[in-house]
This record gives sequence, C-alpha cells and structure tokens, in this order.
Amino acid sequence: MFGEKVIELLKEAERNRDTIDQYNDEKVRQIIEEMHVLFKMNMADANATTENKSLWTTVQVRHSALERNKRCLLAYLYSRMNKIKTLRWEFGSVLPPDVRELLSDSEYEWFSKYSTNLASYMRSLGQDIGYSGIDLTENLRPPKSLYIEVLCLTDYGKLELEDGDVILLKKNSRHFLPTSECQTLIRQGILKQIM
Amino acid sequence: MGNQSNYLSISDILVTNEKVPCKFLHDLPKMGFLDPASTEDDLKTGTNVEIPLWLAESLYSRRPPLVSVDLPKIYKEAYREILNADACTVDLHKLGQHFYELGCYIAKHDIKGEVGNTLVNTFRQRFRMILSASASTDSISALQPLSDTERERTAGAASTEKALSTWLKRGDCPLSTANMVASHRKRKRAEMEML
Amino acid sequence: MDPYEIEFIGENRIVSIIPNFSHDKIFLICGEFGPFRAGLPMNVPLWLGVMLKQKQKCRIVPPDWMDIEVLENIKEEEKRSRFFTKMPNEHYMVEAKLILGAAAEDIPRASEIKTIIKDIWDIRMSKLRTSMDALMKSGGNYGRLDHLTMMEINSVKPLLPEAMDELHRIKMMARKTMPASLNNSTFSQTGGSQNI
Amino acid sequence: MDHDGIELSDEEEEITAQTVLKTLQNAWQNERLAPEILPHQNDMVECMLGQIQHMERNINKLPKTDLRASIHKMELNRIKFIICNYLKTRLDKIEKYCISILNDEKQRLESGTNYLTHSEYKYAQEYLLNMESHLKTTALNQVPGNMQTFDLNKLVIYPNLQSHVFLKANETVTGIVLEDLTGDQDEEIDLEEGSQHILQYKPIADLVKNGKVQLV
Repeated sequence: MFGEKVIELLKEAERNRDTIDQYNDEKVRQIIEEMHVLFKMNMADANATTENKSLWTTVQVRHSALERNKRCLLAYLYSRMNKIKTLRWEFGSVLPPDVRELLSDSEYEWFSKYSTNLASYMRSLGQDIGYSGIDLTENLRPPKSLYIEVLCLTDYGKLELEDGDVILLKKNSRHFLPTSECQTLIRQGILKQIM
Repeated sequence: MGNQSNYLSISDILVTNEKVPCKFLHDLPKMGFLDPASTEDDLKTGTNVEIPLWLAESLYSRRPPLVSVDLPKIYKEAYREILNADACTVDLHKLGQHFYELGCYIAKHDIKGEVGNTLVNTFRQRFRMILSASASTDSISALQPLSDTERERTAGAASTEKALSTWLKRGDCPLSTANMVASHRKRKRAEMEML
Repeated sequence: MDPYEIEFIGENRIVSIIPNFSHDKIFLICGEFGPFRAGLPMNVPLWLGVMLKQKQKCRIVPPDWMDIEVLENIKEEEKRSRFFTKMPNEHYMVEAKLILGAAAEDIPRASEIKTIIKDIWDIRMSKLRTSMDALMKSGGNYGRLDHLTMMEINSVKPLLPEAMDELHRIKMMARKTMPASLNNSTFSQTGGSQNI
Repeated sequence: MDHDGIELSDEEEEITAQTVLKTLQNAWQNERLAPEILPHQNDMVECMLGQIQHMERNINKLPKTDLRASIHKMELNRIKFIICNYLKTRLDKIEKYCISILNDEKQRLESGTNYLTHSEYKYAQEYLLNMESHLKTTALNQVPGNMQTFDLNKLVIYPNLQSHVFLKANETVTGIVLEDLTGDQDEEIDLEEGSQHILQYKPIADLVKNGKVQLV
C-alpha cells in the first residue's frame, strides 16, 4: 500500500506530545526514496500512454500517492517545528546537548533562525520610548508575591542580582529571591519554588 | 474551515488514512497490489477492496469516477437505526474511532442523505457521556466506549476540572518547570535508569 | 484561561480595609488610594488588600455579602430558581477564596461562610452541567448565560464551545455534500499533464 | 509620584493612565479569547511601558524596605504580566496563522487599517521565510521535480471564525443574525447591555473590535 511508512512517522510524532523524539532521518530518506520510485514509474508509464490509454489512470493514482507522501512529510516536519519553537521558549536560546542532539542539522538551523527572529522582535519592543526591549519569556504567570523561597536543583554557579549582590546556586541550597529574577531559572528546572 | 482539516493537520491525515470499501469501475493497470486477495498485476473492473479514504476520494473525484465508495458498516442503515434509537449504547472506540470526522467525509456517498442527520443526532445524544466521563471517578470504563475526539474532549474537560479544583483547594500556585523541560528531564532519567 | 488568570482579573476589584498605619495617598497607575489612617476604613484593590494583610498592615473589612444571612438567602434562591441567580459580586469565588484564605480571622464565622459559599458554588456548577446538556440537545448553536461569573464560564471551557464548534462543523458537512478537501483537490480538477 | 494625564501623540484629548490600563487589560482579555488576531494597541502598550519606566526610576529612589516600593513593584509586575501575555498571545497567532495573516495584512496596509505593528509584520515575514527555507532544504528540494513547490494556498491555516465564544455586552446591540444550518430560518437576537451569551464569533467580530462587547 502507498504511504504507509509516513503514517508510522506521524503516529510516532502524535504519541509523545510533550517531548520531541530523535529526528527520523532514515525514515524520511525512505519516504523520499519511495517518491522517486513512484515518479520514475510514472515517467515511464506516461510515455507509454499513447499505446495503452488505461495507463493514464494508473499514472494519476500514483500522482495522488506522491501528493499524499508530500503532505505527510510536510506535516511531520511542521509538527516538529512547533515543538522546536516550544524548546526555544522553555529552554532558552541555548539547548542542553542531549536535547540539541534530537534535532537534525537543518532543524537546528531553523531553531537558530527562529531564535534570532524572536530576539530581534523582543529587542524592538518599546524602542521608540527608549526601552532596550522586553523579554517575553518572562512574566508568564500572574504575579503573586515579590519574593519567593527556592531550592536549587543543580550546581548552577553564580547568579548576579539586579542590586549587584552575587549569590552561589549549588545543589540543595535554599534562597529567598525576587520572583522576577528567578522565574526563568524555575522554568528551566534549575530552581524549584518551595511553598 | 476549521483547523481540523488543514493540510498540515496530523489528525486529519490519520482520519483520511482510514479504510473504506470501494468498488473499482475501471481497469487499473499495475495496481493489482491494492487488492491483497489478488495476485494479478492489474486491478480489474468490479473488484471490491478496502482502500484508504484519501485514495478513494482521489479516485472518486476523477471524471468519470474510477471507484464507487460504499459506506463503512457503522454508517449503514442497521447501525444508523441503533444510533438514532440510543447512541449512548454504541462502543465507538471499537466501531468507529473517527466516527464524526470520517462521517463528515463519507456523508456524500450516502445516496439517501441520512448519514448527516445520524451524525448530528449521535453527537447530541452522546454529549452527556463526555460530561459524565469527565467527572467520573471510574474514568477508564467511562472512557472506553468513546471515539478518539470524544476522548480528547473528555480529557480537556477533565483537565479544566482538575485545574479548578486545585485552584479551589490551594492558595497560591507555585511557579513550575516548563512542560517540555520537565518531560525531557523525566525521559532522560528513565533512560539513565535503564542503563 | 486558567483559574489563576481569572483570579488575576478578579483581584482588581475594590475591597475595604482598615490599615494599622498612617501614610499619605499613594498614586498607583490603576488609581489613587488613601490616605491611610490607622483604624479608619478605606478602599484598595483586592490584590493590595491581600498583600497588606500578608504583611500584617491591615484588617480586611468583610464585604457586605460575606454574611451568613445574606448567603443563606442566596443559597435558597439559587436552589429554587431554574435559572442562575445574580451573584452579589462578579468575582464572588475569587473574593471569597482570597479573603478567606488570607484573612479568615477578620471575617466573623469564617468557616460557616466558607461552607455556604462552597454550597452555592456546587449548586451552580451542577446546574451548569445540566444546562450544557440541555443546550446541546436543543440547538447547540446559541445560549444566553446571564449572571454566570467569569470563573464559572471558564469551567465549561474548552468543552462547551468546542462541542458547539464540532456540531457546527458536522451540520455544515451534513447540509451540503462537501467538495473533496483532501490533499489532491487541485490536481483532480485539472488533471492535465502539467501536473505529472 | 504623581502622573495624571499622559498625552498620547495622536489623541486630542488627554486620557489618564488608569484608563489606558483598563483599555489594555480589556484588549488582553479579548486577544486571549478571540480566534483571530485583533487590531494592535501599540499606543496603549507604549504608554504603559512609559509609565513603568517612569515608576521604576522613582522606586529606585525609595529605600528598599519602603512599603510603597513593594506596592509599586507589585503593581508593575501585574502590568508587565498583562503586556507580556498580550504580546505573546499575538505572536502565537501570528505564527500559527502566518500565511493568512500576511495575506490579509497586505490588503489592510493599502487601506491603512493594519492590525499588526511594524515589528510584528516584520516578524511574520521573517517567520514565513524561515519556514519556507526549512521545508525546502529538508524535504521539498529532495523530492521529485513536480512535488517541489512550496504551495502557500495549501499550507495556509485560517483561524476558525465559526468557533463559539462567550461575551458580555457593554452596550445594547440589536439584530445579531445567527445562521440556522438545519432549517432555513435564521434567528435574530439582541444583546442587551450587561447580558451574557455564547455564540459564534463571526457575527460579533466587529463588536469586539469596536468595544461594544467584551469576550469573557
């Protein structure tokens, strides 16, 4: 049957909605290969239609299969693009190596371009009135208190606060910090809020 | 048109991958493989075979049509009668995972034009199943007879319910790790443990 | 929206507090408040009232409706009526939760009040479920929902609007035999050799 | 810290910061709840950003432990949340409906009724270019010749204007027509001031834009 490999690929993408899987290079290659085979058969049969008119319908059927494969392939890439966007918002512009590994080279390039475009948009915000931009990855939750208590989950290193103080974030250390200055680290899983 | 049927929608691709019974009205050279029961190279006029909806639609839309599309059994009169009498007794998970979506595509092949009404009636009647499944304590058995989208809708309602009851019970909501970051951490931990 | 975002909107409501300190007027972007006179009631937005309470800078004055008798009447009325009755406050649940959470000691008979409010909420929620089902059975394309508060409206999302969307979609398809909108529609219409 | 009466460049009358904040909050709420992107409110955003800047300078003059400082900071955080969430919501729509928004926007630009800010428009164009180039390198350039087109007409995603929304009427509006799909009788309803309804977005889209109704 036509286009079955590509369906497996899509089901895979649908299954894990909260994570991104390794880019399936091998399967994508096979699908493109299948398309070339169909195309070649069509070229041959299209030339033979003068003798055998009914071959024309066969050519059309294969053409539909080609369109179908193309649609599925694009849908696969597009669903990954959406996940990669989420990676930018949640991990920031630098991906941890184990996540970076899951993307193909050209996906990583897309990630970088997306990130650059986003950064230049955010920098432009409020420029007319003398702002140097606004970081939209912050202030994502309705504010509740100015300071919160946090537990550090990894050995992160030094963090310089807006008032100039420098604190050392090491695993299992506890801190009382301005919410505005630690919300990103919380989202990135480096700190955890203690209630 | 809504989002569900856009070109890049994976769920629409999966719906259009469902098989429907067709009868071939013309010979199709070299397409014998579409009929698993046949060993011939060519597909002969009059062959009845189940093929994916996307292919069926493409063959049907030729002038003249290359196939006639028959209704899958869940849309036939026998089931329509049951559905119209009491739709809530039917296990759509077993009989039609994509009951409504596939039904919307297939409705035009119903000469009597009754599939449309059955879809509307069924949807209306079964809405209360979603309502009770989303509030049910025994959610597994309440979910069982639901179609894919009904299940998704139930999950959506249940997560609203959960967010609301958490809000009612708790004071402030702690800031938390971003969704994808957390899922990737979890997956990484699981992988580490397997080593 | 999630409940915390609705709460955020509700936090703009004005409540009355009695500060235990004195201070000049304060000029916020959302308006001016004060002057603060120790022991004298004054109005502030709910978020500020809660914040001051947490810093032990004030008592919160119970809103008029946070009273057993008033609430008993509302509860009876809500039970009796087929429709949703008008609540004393568009964000009653947010106000109740925040005030009873942060300042229960300022509210006489706080725990009874909490129970009655929860009863009212539950009555309304179960009415809401029944009306959703009725709405879908009757027509499923329009409903009037006077007196529902934003938090209550939010509790039926995304279920109700999505179900109505889906029903609409099915009706559209059922009404007209829809054209093939599959992946190859352009091809099927032209079918010429330029596509091959 | 008095700051009543800010002048907006193009407005003749002065409006207070309080009014601007209220307008922005309503715009945020509508943007969150409307299926399509709404006309931008850049004046309001910039005005609020100016207020924030002004206020932050003043806060810095106060001792850190001053009660007023905490109150002002809290208010600023609230406003920042609205602004960030509002802009982010718009970005999400711009990305999702990129092709259709750009198509519509090109026409709106001609008539001077643009919905996007200049920065958003630039962002959308760049986003589409990146998408095109990624799909081309990864797939389209490698498939057989007649399959290589990057076809905007197919890839376009439209917001579902037929989706149902909840609203509250800010003023009375009469004669909203609800399409009846099963019968032939279209229904007409009135939205009385203060009343609440659930109905399709399409017939009330303009009312959202001109402020006669508020989405809830």
